[in-house]
Amino acid sequence: MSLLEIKDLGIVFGGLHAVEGFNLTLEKGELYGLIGPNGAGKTTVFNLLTGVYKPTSGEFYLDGVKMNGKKPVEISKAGIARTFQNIRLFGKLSVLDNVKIGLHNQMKYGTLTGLLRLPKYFSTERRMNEKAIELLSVFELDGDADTLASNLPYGKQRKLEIARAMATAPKLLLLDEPAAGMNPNETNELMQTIRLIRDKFDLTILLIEHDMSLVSGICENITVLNFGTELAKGPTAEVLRDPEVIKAYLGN
Amino acid sequence: MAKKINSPLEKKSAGLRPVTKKNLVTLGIVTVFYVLFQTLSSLGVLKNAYQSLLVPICYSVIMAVSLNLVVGVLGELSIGHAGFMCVGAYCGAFFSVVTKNSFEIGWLRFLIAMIIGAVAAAIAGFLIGIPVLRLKGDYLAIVTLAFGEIIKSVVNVLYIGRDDAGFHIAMDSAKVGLQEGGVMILNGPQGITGTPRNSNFTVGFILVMLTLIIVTNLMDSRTGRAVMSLRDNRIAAESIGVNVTKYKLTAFVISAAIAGVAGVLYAHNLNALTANTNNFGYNMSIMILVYVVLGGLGSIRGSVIAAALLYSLPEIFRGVGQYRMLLYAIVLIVMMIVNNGAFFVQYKEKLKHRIRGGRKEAA
Amino acid sequence: MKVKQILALVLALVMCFALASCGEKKPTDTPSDTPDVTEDAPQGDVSFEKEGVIKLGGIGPITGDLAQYGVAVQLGAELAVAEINAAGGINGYEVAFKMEDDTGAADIAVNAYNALKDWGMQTLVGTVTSTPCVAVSAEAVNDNMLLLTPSGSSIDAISAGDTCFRVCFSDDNQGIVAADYIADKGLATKVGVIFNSSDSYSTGIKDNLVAEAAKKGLEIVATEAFTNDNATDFSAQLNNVKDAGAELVFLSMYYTPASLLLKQAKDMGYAPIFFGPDGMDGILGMENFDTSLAEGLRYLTPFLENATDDATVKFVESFKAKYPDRASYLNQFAADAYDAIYALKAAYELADVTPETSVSDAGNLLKDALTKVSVDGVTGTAMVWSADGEPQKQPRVAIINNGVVEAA
Amino acid sequence: MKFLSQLISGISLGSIYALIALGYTMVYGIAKMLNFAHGDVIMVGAFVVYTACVKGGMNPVLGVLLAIVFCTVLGVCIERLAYKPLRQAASLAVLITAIGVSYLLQNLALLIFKSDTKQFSSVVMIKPVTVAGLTVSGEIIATIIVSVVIMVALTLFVNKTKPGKAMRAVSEDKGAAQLMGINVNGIISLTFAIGSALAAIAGALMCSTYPALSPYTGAMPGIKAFVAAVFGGIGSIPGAMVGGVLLGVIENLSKGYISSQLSDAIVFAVLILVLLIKPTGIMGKKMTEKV
Repeated sequence: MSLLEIKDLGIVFGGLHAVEGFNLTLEKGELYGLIGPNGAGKTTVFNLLTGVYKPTSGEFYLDGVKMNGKKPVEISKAGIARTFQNIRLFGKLSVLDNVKIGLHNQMKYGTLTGLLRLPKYFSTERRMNEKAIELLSVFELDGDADTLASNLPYGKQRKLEIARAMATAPKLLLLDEPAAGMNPNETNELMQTIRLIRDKFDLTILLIEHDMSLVSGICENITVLNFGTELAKGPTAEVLRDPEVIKAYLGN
Repeated sequence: MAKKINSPLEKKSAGLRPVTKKNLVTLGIVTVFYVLFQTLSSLGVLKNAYQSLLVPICYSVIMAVSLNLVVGVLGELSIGHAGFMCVGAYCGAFFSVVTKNSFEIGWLRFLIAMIIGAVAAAIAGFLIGIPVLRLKGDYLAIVTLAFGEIIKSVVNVLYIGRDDAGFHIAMDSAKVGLQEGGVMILNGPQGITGTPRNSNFTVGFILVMLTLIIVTNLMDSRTGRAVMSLRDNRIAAESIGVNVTKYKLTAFVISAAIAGVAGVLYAHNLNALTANTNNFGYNMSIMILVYVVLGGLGSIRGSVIAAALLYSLPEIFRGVGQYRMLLYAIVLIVMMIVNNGAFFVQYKEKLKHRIRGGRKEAA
Repeated sequence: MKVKQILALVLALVMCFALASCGEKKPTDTPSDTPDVTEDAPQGDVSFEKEGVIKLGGIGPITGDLAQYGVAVQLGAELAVAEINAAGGINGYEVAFKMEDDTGAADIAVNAYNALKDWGMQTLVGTVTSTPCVAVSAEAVNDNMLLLTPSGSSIDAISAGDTCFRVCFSDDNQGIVAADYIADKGLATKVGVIFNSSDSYSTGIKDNLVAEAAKKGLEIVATEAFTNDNATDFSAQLNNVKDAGAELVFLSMYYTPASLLLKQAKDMGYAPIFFGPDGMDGILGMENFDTSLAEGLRYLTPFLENATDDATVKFVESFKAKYPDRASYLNQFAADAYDAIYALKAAYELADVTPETSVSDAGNLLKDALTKVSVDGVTGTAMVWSADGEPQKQPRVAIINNGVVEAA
Repeated sequence: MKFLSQLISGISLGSIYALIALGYTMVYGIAKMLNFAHGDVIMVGAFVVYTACVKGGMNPVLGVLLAIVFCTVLGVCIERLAYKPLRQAASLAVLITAIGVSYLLQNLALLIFKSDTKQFSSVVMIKPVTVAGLTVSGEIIATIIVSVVIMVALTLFVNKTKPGKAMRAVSEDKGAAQLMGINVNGIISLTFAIGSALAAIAGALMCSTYPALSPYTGAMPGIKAFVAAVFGGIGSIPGAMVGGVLLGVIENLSKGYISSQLSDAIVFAVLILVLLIKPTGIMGKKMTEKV
């Protein structure tokens, strides 16, 4: 069974078909790219997959379970995590706390346990800290654990978002322009990290990216979106040579 | 490369974490304040005027800290917080007045009154929270204001009396229909009279400490982090599986319950309990908001200090007579501008840099 | 942290300023918006027989939306104190009166009470409004201090203990007297009532009026309420009482909302008999008041500005002389306070209380003395007090004719 | 018959709320702040008219003009001294400062004009109109006309004129407006000037209809108008009008037909219901957050 199966997914905003007839099947462990010019509907696809928007047509399945129509929280619990194009960290909280909130549904104790500082509070908090530091060290952020998230430099913020998403123990990770604003060196490093987490945590990754070097560097297959519909699909190198795709990117 | 020895985790397990340390300092400040004034008061050197401020300061601090939980920690503007105080005050006072003669142990009765006040306010918070928390920003604020005013209006038309046949409730004093020898307990706008004077500075101090411990423990727990994540970025919080309604409601209800306790403290500090704009209406709600904002959103210590100082200011200003409230207004404006104004913020940053720079050079 | 340090610093500075200005003030100085008359009060010119000052405290709203009533009380009390000092004081001692602001709130009133205790108050003239009085009377009874409220009229205002007295009528007294008067004079059989449901004074009078009306065979055809937050438009209430066919509308409220209500009634072309409690007194004194609005208004009052008895004439004259631009405060609140001070003078003289007498002893002496004195004041002649603190005097009914208050 | 007369007095009360709410909503729309001192500027306006006309014997029209000038200057001064230093600060900080300004104005007025209530003399010279036994006072007619005129004028101003368009730009995005060469500070001052001028007119008309004037006269109508502005959708000019009138009508009808004691509670309950059904008020724009 495929990990993710999207069938004819679409959404209409006031008459505008932002995404229409989107189909995609992802196998476990795949690293898949979603590209397209600005406004092509890439982020909208992410919003549909994470329940921010309700699709007006079509459906999608995670591990065979129908997901469309579910709320973001349920989708997160089912195993889809994401990052955001315009970084959305918990700015007034520390880096460590950001990741610990990611662990919200992984390690639990009740409000009363927390208020009364019952033994379970201390044991769970200790496990949370260990797990969070472990995740942070993957992204070399463990040294910044006590820094406020909003005080981190841009590149680290992007990494922290991925670390936070990883904390929810997802099956499918959606990365929205993870390399935006990074220099080539940083991008290269990020590529390594993405591969690393895919292998280490047994992940399936769907990513949106404008940086073609990153896309062609790590994605096995890609889909090109244009005006909300699929323009091309297939192995990365082939698709990028497609004249239609080039036209869409460069204009006439 | 070898792993760094000083990993943050190890550093944490070694000493107190900064959060814990900060909270302990706050508790310490409150304790010192308590010991100081309690000593002065038992020595008889504390002026009556200051003595009578001690309990009001306690409930103002409790109100400010509990509102900070909603405004600073949850990040939703509420201007109806006095409504919860009102619910707690009336329920607690009602219980105390009813059981005044039948309940022998004063402190136990007071404790039960506290619990009743807290539970009643929590229920009110829950009922109000469900619809209110669906809204955002100023709209949420106006609905909290509306609820506060509704609570106040309803309390003012409620008449409850007791006679041999039991309790009688009516919306009109003429319709209570008490038998001979019956007593009005809640008498519409005349409120509840004769609440036992159980509140004192020690009780107030214990409640302030409890409030601080509850709120700081909450903030440094899974629930508190979830609440703060909603404040910082609701969409991201949802995307990692934080249940928005549940945690908003949790924060709101806890805050309401604490406000209810403050209400009980208030009610048992005065012989006369009535609900008007200045004690349980929007004026009070706004006053508490002033404490919170001036103390710093999300800063618990700030709320404590601001509430204590601002409550005392008009009393301290009694010396200037008719200019009392005018001076208060000016101080309020000046403090807001000094604390938040662009010019002063820049100046403070510069000062900070200079001090740090100096330190580095010295080192 | 920096922010808070600066905050603390500013506050500390402010406190220093406040405390400093505190120190500069003479103890006899009054803190409110009175003209500087206390400055040329006779302390300097008149020498008193004995050393020492009898300190009387006052509590009432000096700021806030009830301030006009508090200030009237303050002016009346200060006038009496100035007169007494000019005539050699009480028992040969100078009298000082200090008014503290309670903004009309019970908790602030208790703070004010304690501030006055620090000042050395021996007897309390206050509080002005009922709810704070309930709270403060509990404190006063605790200290066994004599409390004489000029205008706190609710039953509970002086029920806390035997050291609490009042000058004005009680709420039930007024409600009953009003109903009796309406029934006995045959003014009307169908009565409508409009009252302030967020105010204990208004509600108390209304409750007693309604109860007494039933006994007297008056029909209460409508009871309409308003609240402090909603005291601008009364047309809905007026429409309702009009529809119910009320021949007489009892306005259980103070004069400020009444002035608006009367205007709206006139605009509607509705002209029943209007009747009010003593809170109505002062309506003609309102600055720029269109007296035609109140034509025919009847109300209970202990005080008639143009009564011809000597006490009133003297009071009105000296009030106008002392406060030339404050005529709008010359009403029953000021008169009650004026009488309160003279009643205390009588009690102090009878019990021979001196500044050295402790608060509690003074309380014991004065509470006995007050039940023995008889005071000819501006709010009643031969006023006497019963041990429960109620004054024995009959309300008078006044009517406004051609813009002038007359006894009805 | 009774219903009609209740309705008319509701509309009259509502049009006062609307007039105040217009000022509120105007300032909120541009400066994004709840100017809690707005009600007190109204009180100041009324006192200026009172002093000029009743004490000074000035012609009512001149008196109102004087009040407009005075309040405009006052509004701009308040903005410059108290709010401008906080332009970069959190909106709550400005809100609290506005509360401080509100206390300041009340207590200044208390010192200058004393605490006793003054009866205001109407500045409206329109005679009452009687139709089918119902009398409508000149003040009510004037208030309704003035509110509608101001609403239309403001709408036209904001949509058609250059400064109006600049205001809308500032309201959308201060930073972008600045980059487009708009003098953001000037526009915000202009907004306060207009809002305060409206407050002066509202003060004169309110006190003509409900002629009791004290330093606290503006506080409660200010809060009510704030509620009205939110009711109608804060930031929307027609919304303020609709919200104000509806608030007045609901208030009066619930006083007339349900319970005069609980009318406040009823008004607020209706408000809550409306906001739950339409979370941004009757005519408010839907807020969407881009993800």
